[in-house]
Amino acid sequence: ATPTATPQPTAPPVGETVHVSILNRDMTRDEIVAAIQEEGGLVVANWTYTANDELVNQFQKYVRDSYGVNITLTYEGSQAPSTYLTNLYAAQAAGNPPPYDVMAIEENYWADAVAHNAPEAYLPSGLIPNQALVLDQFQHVPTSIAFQSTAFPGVVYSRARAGWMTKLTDLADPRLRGRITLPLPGDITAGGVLVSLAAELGKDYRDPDQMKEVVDYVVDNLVPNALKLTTDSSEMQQLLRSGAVDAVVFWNSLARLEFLGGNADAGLLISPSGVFAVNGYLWIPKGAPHPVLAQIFINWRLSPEVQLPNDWPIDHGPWSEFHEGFLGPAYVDRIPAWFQADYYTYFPTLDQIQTQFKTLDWEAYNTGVDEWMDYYSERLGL
Amino acid sequence: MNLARLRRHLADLISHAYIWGCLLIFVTPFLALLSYSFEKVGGVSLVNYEYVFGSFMDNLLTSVRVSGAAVLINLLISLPAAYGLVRYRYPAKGFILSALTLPLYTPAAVLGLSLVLTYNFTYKLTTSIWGLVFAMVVGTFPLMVVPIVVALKDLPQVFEEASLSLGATRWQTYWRIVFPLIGPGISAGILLSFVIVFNEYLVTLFVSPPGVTTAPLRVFNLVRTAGLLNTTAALAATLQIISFIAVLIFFRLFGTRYLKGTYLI
Amino acid sequence: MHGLRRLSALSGGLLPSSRLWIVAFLLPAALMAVLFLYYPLIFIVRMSFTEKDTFLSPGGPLYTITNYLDLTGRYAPNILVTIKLAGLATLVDLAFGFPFAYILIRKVRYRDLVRAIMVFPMFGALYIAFGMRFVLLPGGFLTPILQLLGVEGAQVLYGLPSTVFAMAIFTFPFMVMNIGAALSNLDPMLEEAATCLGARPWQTLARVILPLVRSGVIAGCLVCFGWNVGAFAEPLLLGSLEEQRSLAWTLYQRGVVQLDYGLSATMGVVLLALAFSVNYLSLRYSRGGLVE
Amino acid sequence: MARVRLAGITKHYGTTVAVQDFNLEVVEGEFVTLLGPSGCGKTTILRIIAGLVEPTSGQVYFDGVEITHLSSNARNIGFVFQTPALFPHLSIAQNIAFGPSVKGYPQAEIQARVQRLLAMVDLEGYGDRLPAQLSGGQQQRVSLARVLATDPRVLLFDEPLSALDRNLRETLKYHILELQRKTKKTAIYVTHDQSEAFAISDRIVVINAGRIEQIGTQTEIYLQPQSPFVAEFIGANNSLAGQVLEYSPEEARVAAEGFHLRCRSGLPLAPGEPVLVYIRPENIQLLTDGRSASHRNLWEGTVERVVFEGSAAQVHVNVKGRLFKVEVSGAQRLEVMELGKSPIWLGFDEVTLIPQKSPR
Amino acid sequence: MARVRLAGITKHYGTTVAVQDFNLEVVEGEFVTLLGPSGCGKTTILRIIAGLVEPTSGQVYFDGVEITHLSSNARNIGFVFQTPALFPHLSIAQNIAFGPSVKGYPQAEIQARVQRLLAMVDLEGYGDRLPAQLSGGQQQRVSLARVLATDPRVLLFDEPLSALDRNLRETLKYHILELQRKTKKTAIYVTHDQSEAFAISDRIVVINAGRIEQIGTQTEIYLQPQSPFVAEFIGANNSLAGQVLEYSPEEARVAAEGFHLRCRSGLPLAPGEPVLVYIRPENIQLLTDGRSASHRNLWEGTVERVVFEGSAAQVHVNVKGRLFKVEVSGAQRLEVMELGKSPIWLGFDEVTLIPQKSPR
Ligand SMILES: Nc1ncnc2c1ncn2[C@@H]1O[C@H](COP(=O)(O)OP(=O)(O)OP(=O)(O)O)[C@@H](O)[C@H]1O
Ligand SMILES: Nc1ncnc2c1ncn2[C@@H]1O[C@H](COP(=O)(O)OP(=O)(O)OP(=O)(O)O)[C@@H](O)[C@H]1O
Ligand SMILES: [Mg+2]
Ligand SMILES: [Mg+2]
Repeated sequence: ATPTATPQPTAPPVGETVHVSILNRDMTRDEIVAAIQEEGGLVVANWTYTANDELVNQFQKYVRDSYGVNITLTYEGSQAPSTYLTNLYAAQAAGNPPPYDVMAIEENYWADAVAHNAPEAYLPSGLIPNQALVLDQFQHVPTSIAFQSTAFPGVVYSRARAGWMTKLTDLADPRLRGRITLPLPGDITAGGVLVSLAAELGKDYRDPDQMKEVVDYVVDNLVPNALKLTTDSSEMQQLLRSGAVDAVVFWNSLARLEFLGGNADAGLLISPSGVFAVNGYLWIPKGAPHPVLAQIFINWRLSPEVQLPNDWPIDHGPWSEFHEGFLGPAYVDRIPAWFQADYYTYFPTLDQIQTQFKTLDWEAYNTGVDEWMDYYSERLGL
Repeated sequence: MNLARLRRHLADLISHAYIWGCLLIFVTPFLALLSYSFEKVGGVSLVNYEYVFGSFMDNLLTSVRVSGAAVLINLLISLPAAYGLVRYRYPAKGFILSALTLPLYTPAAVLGLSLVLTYNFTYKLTTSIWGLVFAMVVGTFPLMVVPIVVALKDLPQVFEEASLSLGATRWQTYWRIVFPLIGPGISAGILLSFVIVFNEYLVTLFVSPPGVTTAPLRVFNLVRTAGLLNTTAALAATLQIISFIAVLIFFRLFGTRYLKGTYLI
Repeated sequence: MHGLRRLSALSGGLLPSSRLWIVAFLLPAALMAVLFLYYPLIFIVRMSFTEKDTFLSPGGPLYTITNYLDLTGRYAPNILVTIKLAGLATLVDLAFGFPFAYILIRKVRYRDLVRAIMVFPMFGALYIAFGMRFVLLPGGFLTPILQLLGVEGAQVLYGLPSTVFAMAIFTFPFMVMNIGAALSNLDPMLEEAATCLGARPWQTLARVILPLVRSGVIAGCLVCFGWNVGAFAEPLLLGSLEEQRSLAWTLYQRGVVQLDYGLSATMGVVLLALAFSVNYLSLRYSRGGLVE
Repeated sequence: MARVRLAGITKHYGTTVAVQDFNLEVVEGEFVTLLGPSGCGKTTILRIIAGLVEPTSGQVYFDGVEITHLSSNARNIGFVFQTPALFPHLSIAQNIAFGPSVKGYPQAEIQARVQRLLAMVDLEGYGDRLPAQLSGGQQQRVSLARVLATDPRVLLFDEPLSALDRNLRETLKYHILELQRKTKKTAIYVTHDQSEAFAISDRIVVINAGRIEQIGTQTEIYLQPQSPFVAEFIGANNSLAGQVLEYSPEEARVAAEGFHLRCRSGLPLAPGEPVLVYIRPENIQLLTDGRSASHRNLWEGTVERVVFEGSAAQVHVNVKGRLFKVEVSGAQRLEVMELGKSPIWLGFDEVTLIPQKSPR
Repeated sequence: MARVRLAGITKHYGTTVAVQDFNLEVVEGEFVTLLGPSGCGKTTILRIIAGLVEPTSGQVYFDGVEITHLSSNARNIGFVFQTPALFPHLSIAQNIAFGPSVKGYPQAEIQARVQRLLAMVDLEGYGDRLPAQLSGGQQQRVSLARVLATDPRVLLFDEPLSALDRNLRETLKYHILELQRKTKKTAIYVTHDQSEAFAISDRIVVINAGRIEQIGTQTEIYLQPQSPFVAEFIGANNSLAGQVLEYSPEEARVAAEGFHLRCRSGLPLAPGEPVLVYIRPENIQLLTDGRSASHRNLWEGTVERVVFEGSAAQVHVNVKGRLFKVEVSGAQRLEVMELGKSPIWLGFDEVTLIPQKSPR
C-alpha cells in the first residue's frame, strides 16, 4: 500500500497567521518553519505502542512533507510510566528543562501531574485544529486531550474454554485454578482492575478502606487461581493462545490484538457494572524545550489518518494499537473495509462511548491509591 | 581385559558428553532467540534483521558509543592503576585492589538505584549520557584492571630492566616494551568490559537519561511492553552475535591465558 | 607511612620512586570509585532513612526508620526468598560445576572452545531468562519433550525450578572458573601418587582432591551466591509470586514503579550488605594474593 | 620382589610415537635404569609399567601375570615422581600412612610402619610436620618412605633427583640405592644423567626415540657402546669417520679423516668397512715428549686452549687442523695451565670402533 | 673499556643485609667473576653496578667518576640477564637495534651494526625471526649482540648460562669469553658454578653472605683457599679439624681427629695452633700396595663403595672408622670397579691448611 492520505498540515497558508497560546504569539508559516528548524526534534513519552517505528517514520515524513524540515522524533518507551513523572518532577524541581515534550500516558498520571503543577496550559491552539474533532468528554482544556477513548483494564478470556464467564468475580471460580494471570501491583493496570472490581462488589473506590476490602477479596479469591502475576502482554498472549491459561487480566486492547493476530477465540469481558475508561492523554510539561513540534505532534496524533492508519504499511495487529475507539464523529467513517464486519465486537459505537463509559474521579483515585495499592503489595508480599 | 578398556572409553565418552550437554544448555537460550528471529509468518526470513539495521540502528549506535566511551575511559584509568598496584610495594595494596573491585559485587539494581538517586534526582544531572558512561566504567573497572594486573604480574620485570639498561628512558620503556607486552591483558580487559557494557540493561534501566536507549535496554523495554517479537529477537541475537564474535576474535589472537583471575573464565 | 618511605629503597633505580607517583597512578581510579560508587552508596544509606519520595519534595526529606522496620517485618520473607534462591542456585552450580570443571581441566583438550562457548551466559541473565521462557512457554522448543514426560509446560515455566535453573546458568561460569583455577593449580601428579598408593577413585576424590580444592569450591560458592543475590530478570520472567519476591526485583518495583524510594533504598542497602559480605569472604579465599 | 616383563610395548600419542616395540625383562631385586635424552620416552615406559598410561599395543607382566589393563591402584607399585608430590594438606606421618590406610590396614599396624619408615629415611620426629616445612631433599625422602609403606612389588623412579641441587642429589642417590638393596625390591629408575645411571644401576637401558639402543652393565655401556648414539650420549666427544684398512683379532688399522689409528676391536671387521671412531677425552694422555711413550697411537699437535675446571682441565689440541679435546686430571691438570701454544703429543690406546652400518 | 670501582657498597633490604662493605676494583678489559652460593648477594652487586638497584651506602665509580645515583639508562652498560630477556614482540634485528634506536642513532648506522653483530654471534640470516623461533642458546647469543650494539663501557653478566643445558653451556661459555677478548670490554660475570668461573675468569671474587671472602686468580682460589668457606665451596670434601704439632717452612705436622698429617703450608704456623685440614678427593691416590709409595701421607683403609661415574670413579674409603672420598680418574677408574671390601692405601701430598681463627 502506498501511504497517500496525509493529515492536513497545521500550518496556515502563506500570509495568514495562527495563534499559539503556549507561546502567546501569532505565527506565520515561515515563523513556524523556522521554529521547527530551531527545535530540530522532540521527545515523546509513551509506553503503550509497539508500532512506534512506523509512527516515528510517518511523523518525520509528515513534518518533512508539510514543512520541508527533517526532524527527529524520539519515542521513549518505558515499562513504568511513573519513571516519566519522577524524571519530569526532578527536572522541574531543579529548574532544568523537562526531558520530554509530549506526555502520552494515562489520565491518572495527568491528574497527578496537575497536582504537582507540572503540565503546561496549551489549549486551544492554532497549531492544534484537530482539537475540534474530539468530543468534549475527552478534553481537559487547557492542559490535556485524549488520544484514546475506550481503554480500560479488564478480562480477556478464551471463549472456548471459559465462555461461561460474565463478570470479573468469575475469576475466583475454582474452575480457573492455575489458569488465569493477574497484573502486578503498582501501576494503573492493577489499579483499573481493582476499581472495576470494586464496582462489581459494590464498594466505593474513593474510600481506601473499602478498596482494601477489594484487595482482600483479590488476594483471597483470585490470586490462588493465578498462574503468574504479570503485566507482560506477549506472555499473556502466548499463554492464552497455547491454552495454558483461560483468562488474563490486562487491557481491553489485548482481545482485538488477538483477533487481528488470527485468534478469534479471545473474548473481551465487559463487567455488567460498567466500564471505567483509563484513556491516554496528551499533555505538554511546563518548560518543554520543543513546544511547537510538540503541538504539531499532538495535532497529527489526533488526526483520523493517524487514529485509523489505513494507508500505512503495517500489519493489522499494530494497526489496532493506534485506534482505541472514536474520539468523535469525524472518525466514524474511516473504519477500513477489512475490519468493518468485526469492528463493533471489539470497539464500542460512538453512542456506547458516550453512554456506557464512566469517568473516574482521578483526584480521589490519586489520593487513595497509594494506600490501598501498598496494601495490595503487602498482601502479595511484594 | 577388553572390558577394562571399554569401561575407560565409556567413561571418556560420558565425560565429553557431559561437557557438551552443559554447553548446549548454555547456548539454548541464544539458539532459541536466533531461530525465533528468523521466523516470519509463513516461513524463514531475514526480514527481521532489517529492523536491526533500520529502526534499531540508533540503539545499536548508542550502545556502541556508550561501550566505546566506557571502555576507553576505563582503559585510561586502569593502565596507571594496574601499574601502580603491581610494580610498587606499599602497605594495604590488597585492600586497595579490593576497594576498587568492589563495584563488581554491587548488585546492578543497587548500583543503578544509588546512581539514579544521587546523580539524577539529587544533583539533577539527568540529561547527559556521561552519567551512563561512568556508571558503566565503575561497574566494569574490575574487569579491565584485573587482566592488566595479571598480565603485568606475569611480565617479568627483566624486560623493563633490559630496556633501561639499553639506554631507553622510562617513557620509551612504557611505550615500546611494557604496553605491547601486556597487550593481551589489555585486550582481555577491553573484551570483558566491552562484552558486559554492551549487554548491560539493568543499570541502564535506572540511569539512562531520557532519549538514550541502548540496544539491550531497548530489548528489555520492548519485551516488557510488546512481548517477544521476532524483530526484538533479531536485535537480541545480533547483540549476542557481536559479543561472541568479539570473544572469538580475542580467543584466536590471545587464547584464554589473560582471562584467568577475571571472574569470568 | 613507614612502608611508603621504604619504597624508594625497595624499588631502587627501576621505578619513578616517589610517593607522588603512586598517588598519581592510583588517583583516577580512586576518584572514579569514590564518585561513582562509594559516594552514591553512602547516599542511598542516607536515603534509606527517608520516607518514600520525600527527598524530592521541596521541603526536604523526612527522616524515619520505618523502612527498616518494614524490611525486617513485612519484607523479612523477601529477604529469605532472596537467600533461598541464591543458595539453591549455588548448590546447583556446585553439583554440576564440579564435574564440569574437573573434566574440563583434566580431560578436555579443546578447552578454549569450551571457554568461548561458556561466555554465552555472561552476556546477561536477561537473555537467559527470555530464552528459557521462550523455550518453556507452551508451544516452545521443549513442549514436545515436556509432553512426553507428562509435564505441563506452564507448570514448569513459572516457579522455583526454572528460576533457580536460569540463575544457575548465569553464574555457572563463575563456579567453573573458581574450581577450575584451583584444580589447575592441583598437580595431577598428586592424584597419580594417590592412585599408585592404591587409592580407588572415590578415595582419591575424598582424601586428596576435595581437601586441596576446598578454597576454590568455597570461593566459587561465595561468588555465585553473591551474584545471585542480585538476580532480577530471572525471578521477574520465570518466577511465580513466591520467586518474584526476591529483593532486587521488589526494589525496582517499590522504587521505580511505586515511587517509594526510601524503602527501595533500604532494600538496596540490605542487598549490598549481603553481596558485599559474601564477596568479601570470597575475595579472601580466592584473590587475596593477586597483588600482594 | 617381582619380575617385570615388557613385551612389544608401543605407545602412540596421536602421530607421535613415544615408545616403539619395547622389550625388557627385569629380574627380582634388580636395579635397572632407563637412560636417554629428553623426550625419548622414558617416562612413558615407566608410566605404562605403573598403569598410569595404557600402551597402544604390547603387554606388561608382573611375575609372569599379564596386567596390561589392570588399574594402577591394583598393581601394588611404588612410584616416586620427579617432585616429591607429597599431599600438602597431610602431615608427614599421614602422607606415609596414606597407602596403608586406603588399603584398610589396622591402625596399630599403620602406626608401626610409619615409625619404622620415618626411621629408615632418617626423619624420626618429623612426623607431625607438614610437607611445606621440610626441605626438598627431606621431602623426597618422605616420598620414598610413603612409597615403601605399602610394601610395593616394584619401585619406579622418574628422575627423582633432577629437581634437587647437586649436593643433595649425591646424597640421595646413595640413599635410594641403599634402601633398594636393603628392601631387595625390584627397581626401575629413569634418568637422563649418565653419571647418575652409572652410579646406581645393575643394568642400564639406553633409549633413543622410543627404542632400546643398548642394554648392559655400566662398564659395558661405557666401554663397548654398540651404536653411535650410545657412544655420543655417553660422552665420547672426539669422533672421526673412517674405513678399516687392516684387521686382525689383535689389532685393527683404520684411516679416518686423514688420521691413522691402531686399535683393538671386539668385532670382526672386514677391510674397507666404514667405521666410526671415538676417542674419549679422558683416555688421551698429554705428553710433552712423545717420542719416549709406548702408546699405540701417538700424534703431535699444538695446544689451542686450556680450561681449568677445578678437579680436571680441558685441553683443546690442534692436530693437523682438527681440534681434539683432552681431559687432564690429577696433578697434571695444574701443569697444563702453564702450556702456551706449544707443541705437544697425544697418546692413547683405547679407541671405540663402531661399524657405520651397524643395525640400530 | 672502563675501570669500575666499588667503594664500601652496602645494601640492606629491610632487615636483610644483602651486601656488606663491598670494595672491588676492576681494571680495563679485565674479566672478573663474582662467585658464591645462592643468596650471597652477587646479583645485588651487579645490579648496583648497573644502576638497577641503589646501594644503601657506598659509591660506584666508572673511570674514576662517581655514578652511584646515575640512572641505569645513562650509564652505558650492557647487562646480560639469566634469561635472554629478548623482547618477545620484536624481531631479532629489532631487538639488537633497540639500544641504538632509543639513543637515536641514524637508521643506516643501526642497520650496519645489526648486521655486524648478527655476524659476530653467528646468526646471520636470523634477523627477521622472532625470539620464540630461536633455541635458548641462540637467544642468549642474541642478547649478547643486543648488549654489544650500544657499545657499552662495561659488560655485566648475571648467570647468563644457568638456564641452558650442559652442552650449550660449554659452547656459550667460550663464546662469551671470545667476544669479551675480541671487544676488549671490561666484564663482570656472576655465577655460582665454580667450573664456569674457573674456565673464563681473569680474577675470581668469592663472596659469602654479602662479603668478599677471597679475590684471586683461578689457581690461587683453587690451591690457596684462604678461609674454610672458600675451601669448602671449591669442593675440598674431606675435612678434618686439628692442631699444629710442629712447623718448619718445609713441612708442618698436624694432628687431626686421630690422624697424623704432614704437609706444606704457605703460612707460618705456631705449634698448638688450631687448623682446619682439607684433602681434595682428586689429590688422593689409591694404591693397592702402599708400602712402596713415596707420598708424604700414606694411610691404610678399606674400600666401602665404588661409584663409577664415567670419566671418573668415586671411591669411599674407610680409614680408622672415618670415610674419605677419593676421586679416581684415568685408566685406574676402571680398575677400581673390581675392588671389593679390600684393604687399600691412600697416598697424598697436597693438603690445605687453614688456621681456624683466621680473620674472615
Ligand atoms: N600426554 C601426552 N600427549 C602427547 N604426547 C606426549 C604425551 N606424553 C608424552 N608425549 C610425547 O611422547 C614422547 C616421549 O615423552 P616422555 O615424557 O616419555 O619422554 P621422557 O624421555 O620422559 O622425556 P623427559 O626426559 O623430558 O622427561 C615425547 O615426544 C612427548 O612429547
Ligand atoms: N628486592 C629484594 N627485596 C628483598 N630482599 C632481596 C631483594 N633482592 C634480593 N634480596 C635478598 O638479598 C640477598 C641477596 O640476593 P641476591 O639476589 O643478590 O643473591 P644472589 O647471590 O644473586 O643469589 P642467586 O644465586 O640465588 O641469584 C638475598 O638474601 C635475597 O633474599
Ligand atoms: Mg620424563
Ligand atoms: Mg642472582
